[in-house]
Amino acid sequence: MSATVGSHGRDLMRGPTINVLLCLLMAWSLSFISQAAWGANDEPQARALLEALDTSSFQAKGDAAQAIADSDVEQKTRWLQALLDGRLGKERRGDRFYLITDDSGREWPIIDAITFADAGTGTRRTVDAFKINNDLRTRIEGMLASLSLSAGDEASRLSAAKRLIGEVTADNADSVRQTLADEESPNVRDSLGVALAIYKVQQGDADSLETLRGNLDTRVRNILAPIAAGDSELAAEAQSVLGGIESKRAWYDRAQTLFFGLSAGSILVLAAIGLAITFGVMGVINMAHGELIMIGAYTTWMIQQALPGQPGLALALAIPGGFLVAGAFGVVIERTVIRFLKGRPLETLLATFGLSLVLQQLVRSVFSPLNRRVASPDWLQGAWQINEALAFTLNRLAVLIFCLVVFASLWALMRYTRLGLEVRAVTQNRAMARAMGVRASRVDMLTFGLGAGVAGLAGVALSQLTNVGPNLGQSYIVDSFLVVVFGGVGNLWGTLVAGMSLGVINQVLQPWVGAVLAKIIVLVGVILFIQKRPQGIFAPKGRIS
Amino acid sequence: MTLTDNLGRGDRSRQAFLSRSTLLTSLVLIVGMLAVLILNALPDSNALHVSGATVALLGKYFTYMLLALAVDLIWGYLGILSLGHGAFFALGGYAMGLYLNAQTSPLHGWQSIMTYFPVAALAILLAPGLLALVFGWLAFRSRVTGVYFSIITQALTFALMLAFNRNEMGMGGSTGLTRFYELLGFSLSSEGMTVALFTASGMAVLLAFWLCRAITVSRLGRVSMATRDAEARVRFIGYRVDHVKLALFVVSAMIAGVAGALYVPQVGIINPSTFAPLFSIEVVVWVALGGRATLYGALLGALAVNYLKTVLTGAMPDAWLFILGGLFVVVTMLLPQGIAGLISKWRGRQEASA
Amino acid sequence: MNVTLNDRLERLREFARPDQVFGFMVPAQSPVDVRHGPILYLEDVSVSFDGFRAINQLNLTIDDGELRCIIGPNGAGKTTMMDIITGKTRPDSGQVWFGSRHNLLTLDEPQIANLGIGRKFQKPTVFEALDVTENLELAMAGDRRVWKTLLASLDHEGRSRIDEVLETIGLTVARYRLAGVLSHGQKQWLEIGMLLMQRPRLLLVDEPVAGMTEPEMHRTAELLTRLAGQQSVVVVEHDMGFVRSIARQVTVLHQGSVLAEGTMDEVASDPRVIEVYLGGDEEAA
Amino acid sequence: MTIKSLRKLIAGSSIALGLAGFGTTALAQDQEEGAIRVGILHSLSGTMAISESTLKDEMLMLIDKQNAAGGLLGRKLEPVVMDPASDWSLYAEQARDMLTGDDHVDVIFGNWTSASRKAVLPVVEELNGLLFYPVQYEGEESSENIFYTGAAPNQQAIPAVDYLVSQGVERWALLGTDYVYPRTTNKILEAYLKANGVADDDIMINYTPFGFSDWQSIVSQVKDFGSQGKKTAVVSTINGDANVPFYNELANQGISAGDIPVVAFSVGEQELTGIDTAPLVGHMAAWNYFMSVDSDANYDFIDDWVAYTGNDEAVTNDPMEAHYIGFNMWVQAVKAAGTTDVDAVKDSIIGVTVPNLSGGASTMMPNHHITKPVMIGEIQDDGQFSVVWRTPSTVAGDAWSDYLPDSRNLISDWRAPLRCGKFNVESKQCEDGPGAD
Repeated sequence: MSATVGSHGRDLMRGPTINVLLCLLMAWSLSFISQAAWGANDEPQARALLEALDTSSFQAKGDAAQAIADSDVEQKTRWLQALLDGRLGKERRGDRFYLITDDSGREWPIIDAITFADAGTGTRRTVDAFKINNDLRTRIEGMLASLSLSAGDEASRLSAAKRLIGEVTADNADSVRQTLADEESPNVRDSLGVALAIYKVQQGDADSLETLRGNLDTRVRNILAPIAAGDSELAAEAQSVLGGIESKRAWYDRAQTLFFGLSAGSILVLAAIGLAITFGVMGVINMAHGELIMIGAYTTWMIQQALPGQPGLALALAIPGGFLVAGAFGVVIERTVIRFLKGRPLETLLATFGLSLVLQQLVRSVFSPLNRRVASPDWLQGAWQINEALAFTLNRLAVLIFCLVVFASLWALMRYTRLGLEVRAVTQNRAMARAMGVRASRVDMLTFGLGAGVAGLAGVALSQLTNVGPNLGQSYIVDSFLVVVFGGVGNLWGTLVAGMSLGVINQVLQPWVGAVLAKIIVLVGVILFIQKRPQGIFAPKGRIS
Repeated sequence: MTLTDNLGRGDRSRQAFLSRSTLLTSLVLIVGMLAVLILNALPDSNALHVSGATVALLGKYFTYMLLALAVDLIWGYLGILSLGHGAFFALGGYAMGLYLNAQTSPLHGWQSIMTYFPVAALAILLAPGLLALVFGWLAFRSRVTGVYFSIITQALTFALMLAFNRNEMGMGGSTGLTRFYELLGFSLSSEGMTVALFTASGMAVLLAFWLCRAITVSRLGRVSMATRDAEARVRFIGYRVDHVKLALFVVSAMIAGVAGALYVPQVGIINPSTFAPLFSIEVVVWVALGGRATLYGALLGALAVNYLKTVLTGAMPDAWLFILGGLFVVVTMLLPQGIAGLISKWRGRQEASA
Repeated sequence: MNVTLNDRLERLREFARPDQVFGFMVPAQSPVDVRHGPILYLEDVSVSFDGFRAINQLNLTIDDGELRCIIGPNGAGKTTMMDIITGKTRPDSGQVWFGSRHNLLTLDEPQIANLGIGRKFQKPTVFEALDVTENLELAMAGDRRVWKTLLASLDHEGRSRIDEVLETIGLTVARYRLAGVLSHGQKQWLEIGMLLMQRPRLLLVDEPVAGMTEPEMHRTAELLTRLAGQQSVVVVEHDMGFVRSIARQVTVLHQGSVLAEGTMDEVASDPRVIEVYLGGDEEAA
Repeated sequence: MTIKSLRKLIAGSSIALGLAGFGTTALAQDQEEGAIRVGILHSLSGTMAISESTLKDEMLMLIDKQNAAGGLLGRKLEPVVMDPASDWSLYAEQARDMLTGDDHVDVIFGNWTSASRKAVLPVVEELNGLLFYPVQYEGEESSENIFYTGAAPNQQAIPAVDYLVSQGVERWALLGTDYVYPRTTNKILEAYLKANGVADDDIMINYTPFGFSDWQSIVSQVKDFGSQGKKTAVVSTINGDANVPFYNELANQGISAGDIPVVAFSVGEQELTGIDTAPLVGHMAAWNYFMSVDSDANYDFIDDWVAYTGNDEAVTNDPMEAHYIGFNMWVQAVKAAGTTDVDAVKDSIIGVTVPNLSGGASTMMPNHHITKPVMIGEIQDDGQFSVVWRTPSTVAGDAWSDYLPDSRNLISDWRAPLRCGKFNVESKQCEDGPGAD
């Protein structure tokens, strides 16, 4: 996961990194030995260590933290962790030190930092939490990592080895060689090998360039670029390696762009596909479609509120939940409004526009106009790192898959179920379908409910990507209509192809012309396309009489 | 078509230019305008005095009514639902805005031609007109109809909104054009100017109403209604539907442009939010609420919705959207012909009982 | 659009022509050239929708002044054929000529209509929001350009023509009624009336008597036979009795091509026709 | 009020036309005789409601408090709330409405976007009203009738960049929403950075539309931009709704504050309530106030706010502080002038000093901007900022940037005898107003 790659800081890089690596290795090999055999109930020492933190200079604070890490007081891990989380503080009008055990809300339960004895509650007014900044945070993370018993596992060694790339110097080259010889994990060996090869290339060894061929690490590229700029034999060789790297990267970049495009497209498809049903199949111009998406997103939020601390479960429940709640809203809208506007599609536009205003304001009144925070479960955070140049962010990957699943289910529903058959029958010839015993009004209700439910699903997905607020739906309504019309009204495949292709086109254009112009070009492109094919990509064909 | 043509035609008054509804609407407009002007001229102390701010507000309503008229001409009579008419309104507004800016600070590049009022006046008509011509020519030629047309008009205005938001357009980016001081050499902030703009807007509504009326009662108007109801059939009797549509679309866009041009000096700003699809949809809602294909219905709808908006946003800032949104729903369901439908029903009942 | 120079010149000449006074039912002056053969000529026309061949190698010739009936079971391609002639559908291959000068495949609906081809639809399509007179007025031959249409007004001659047609179609009393409130039969008549106002050289009439009473059918038959001679008429009809009452030449369409052609009696005794109508197709009249 | 006169008009024309007037059921706003009327012009619906509705509530709280303390000049304060519905023409209309008639308001607190301020500006100038504008903005404006209590670029953007430079940043990605504030701010920053020796190649500028949510390729571009071996930072003028997806994408693409820190000018506590901040810890914002600021005035204010909203989780933010300062300045100025008369207040308010919430004091400057401290806060996992740096003293807002060629020589001074918002010190000309712009 990429999150682990970058989270270690630059300060460590500047230092003699190999020592850290060796430390880590040592700690790992000695992990069976208890780290601190010595009890530290030495209160004055502990107090002195903490007092050193009470300074406004981040540099001094960092040194104090280092002193804690280097000391052998028992509480040091907990202190450093709390310092990292901003939960270590000093009494504002006194000299006790506290650990804040829970900093949500305005009254915090606190314990004494040295004795860990319960100290009641504190507030911002009484406890002055020690502040850290970015650099300090990185340093403390490093300290904690080296203190941690698990620091010697493969992942840590790998990240330490990766950090060595470009940092190998004459001073540490030998020890790196030694480490490489001792290392067992092939991944770590590769990284160490690359680090060494770079060093050798810098020393003028053309043979080592082979090791770097095809390496996608940006640091390799950055280091090779100046070497390749000369006109020696080495430079020519480096040039070819660099060219290989660049072309390989270019391919991965294209794959990345394609993924971006499909992911952007999947959002369009999700937002539009409910509309493809209500609008495409029933002919209802539902301006409140966006608000149904919003309802799906708010359902996710409410379920998460009901299940604190379990965002994954909540999200899983929100899928049926969002579908049902939005679907129920849809059924109610159909029964109370749309039913009475049968055959007057443009008036459904008017009524549903009114509804959308009401629903938006309802959300503002009930939940407040502010955005709501919907948490992502851990398994939707971060990215699936294929290699240095290609990574799929998990939430977007999940939305893409979700979109395809929703599409496939809808398609199957329309194709293979009784309801689907009835829907198609009613769409094609209402009177005939009724004559055949299809309860057309029930079918209408279910179809609209289905479209609304799918909009709700889109809301669930969007809650993982963007704001959950009263304006959520509004921002998708224009795009949704565009996708449905571009694809061809009444054609699910059209919606899929249209959404995906608009997404990809947009993402391809974006780096060239910027997001604003890309959007304008796409809009104008669709306008022109509709001139060529007035019925969209998948125009209904046949004898029109 | 003369008045005598219609004698003895019973209820055919709706086809005559000088029908009852035309006369009544014109009368209400003229009398209303005169009343406002007279009441405004009363001394401040008088209980019936109408303040300059109210005159300005009514002037703004007039421009909205003009816009609604433009939409009704093509939606009501031709069946073309434009969800992007705000674009033409905004273009007219920007043309006027450039001219107003030129009054106080020199414009650069091509924009400097907007310094002259005749050029600006021409631009107010031509900018929306040309856009409508090109867009309409493309769309109608390839027979883009119904919702397809509606959606691409929406895309058009959305694209324009994004474009005008860009500073590179030289149109002031997202804040648009503002800081207007003078129009034709007169200060914009004077009460006299407020009254003049109000009068000009009122006259524009009246003239546009007559123009639309003349078009709709002509044979062209009947062709357009025929097109609305059975487009293919009109083609089979030999009319070039695309030309008919294009002509009315361009006229409608120009009316919208004039509306925008009158709107800008009264509001004091024009910015890309006028291009927002939501605004254009709202305009359609005014027309629907007032009653489609009646012209006076569009005027009524625009006035009613905007008056309500003014009152409610002040009187109940937290709940006005419920009322307005609810109203849209209720009116659609209970009054499919809008307010105009209610009026004609009421009149029908009166005549029946007479 | 492929408009030849000739067409343009022709149109120019058309504009320059002074107004002429026409008698009732005299076809409007049409530029169609029938000196060298038929008025309508279809050769090897094929069209398919989503793989289904609606029209298959169709050949059809209509002579000037002829009254031709076209019959055929459902799905035989009758309506599609009309769509092709009037420019609504473009065939995949083949040729369609109006007279010897106008290639209909290069023209669109209004152009074809203005050349003098009128069409009555299977489902009566009239302008429901307009009254009967206005429907007829719109159909009346005249300059169809936008500006002219805007300024057009009904002159004395036009009004008397409308009165005549109203008389013919029996809608004089309903002249100011909205077309939308007419009965089905009345709409049929109104549509025929609109055709008459158009004064086309070639009338394409799709199921004219559907929904009509027996006496009305007789009147229609009479009207159509009267029209023939001055104008060419193509009638598509299911009602065999009606076809028998008017037909001189009958063409049988089947699966998109001509199955048989001849007088009603010849056709009715053709074994292939009997096979098509009796063999399996329940819609046989 | 126009609504009233409109009703009057309809009554009048009803008589004139003999028509039954149409619905005039508008609720009359009960008005107390002699009350000082305070207009609140913040959107409660539409896209801006998310930011502005809180400010309306805050103003109501401040007015309540003032009334509880005996009002002003012995008179009660009465709020006049309207909803411009995020529609810029409605802002102008309602400002006009507020400022006209016998029952006109004495002062308006309102607006958020620059576009809405620009819409109201000609109205308040024409009708000689007072507007307190609480949001950080792009500068390049000074109106006789507007008091800018938010930050000008020199009170936010430039100190933030200075701080990043001190942290070793050498490469800059300036990301913004495509509108005037980011455009101007970035123009100023670009000039500033170049003046400080940053190469063209080390500056990347990118604009996105309002409400943009598809950040994938831009974040990946930034990642690429930041992987060239130099310490890179993002300076974000991304507006409102686009922020959540932006930060989500940053976190998911594995860019932490340690790699490429983001310093934002439009992200405050309120925006963070909608985001899971755990992955964002260490990203920064530059403001003149943070909720976590350690001062008694701040703690009191937060207590009041929590009590007023009844929400234990309610947050405060920089524009709220700006309104707090602006309101108190206006109260002071009215007291000093002894009247709410606009011209008197305009004169008396310059130089007024009131405590701000960060433990110091802010002064209204002659250019209608105020002095404020500038702080850099780092996002914490509880949705708060921890202040990691602040200017040693307050910074006075600069209406015209020194880093833009067109405005380098301009100053604003609304005191007599200059009374000019756009005075060119080189040509000694006042370039403001009609005919001179």
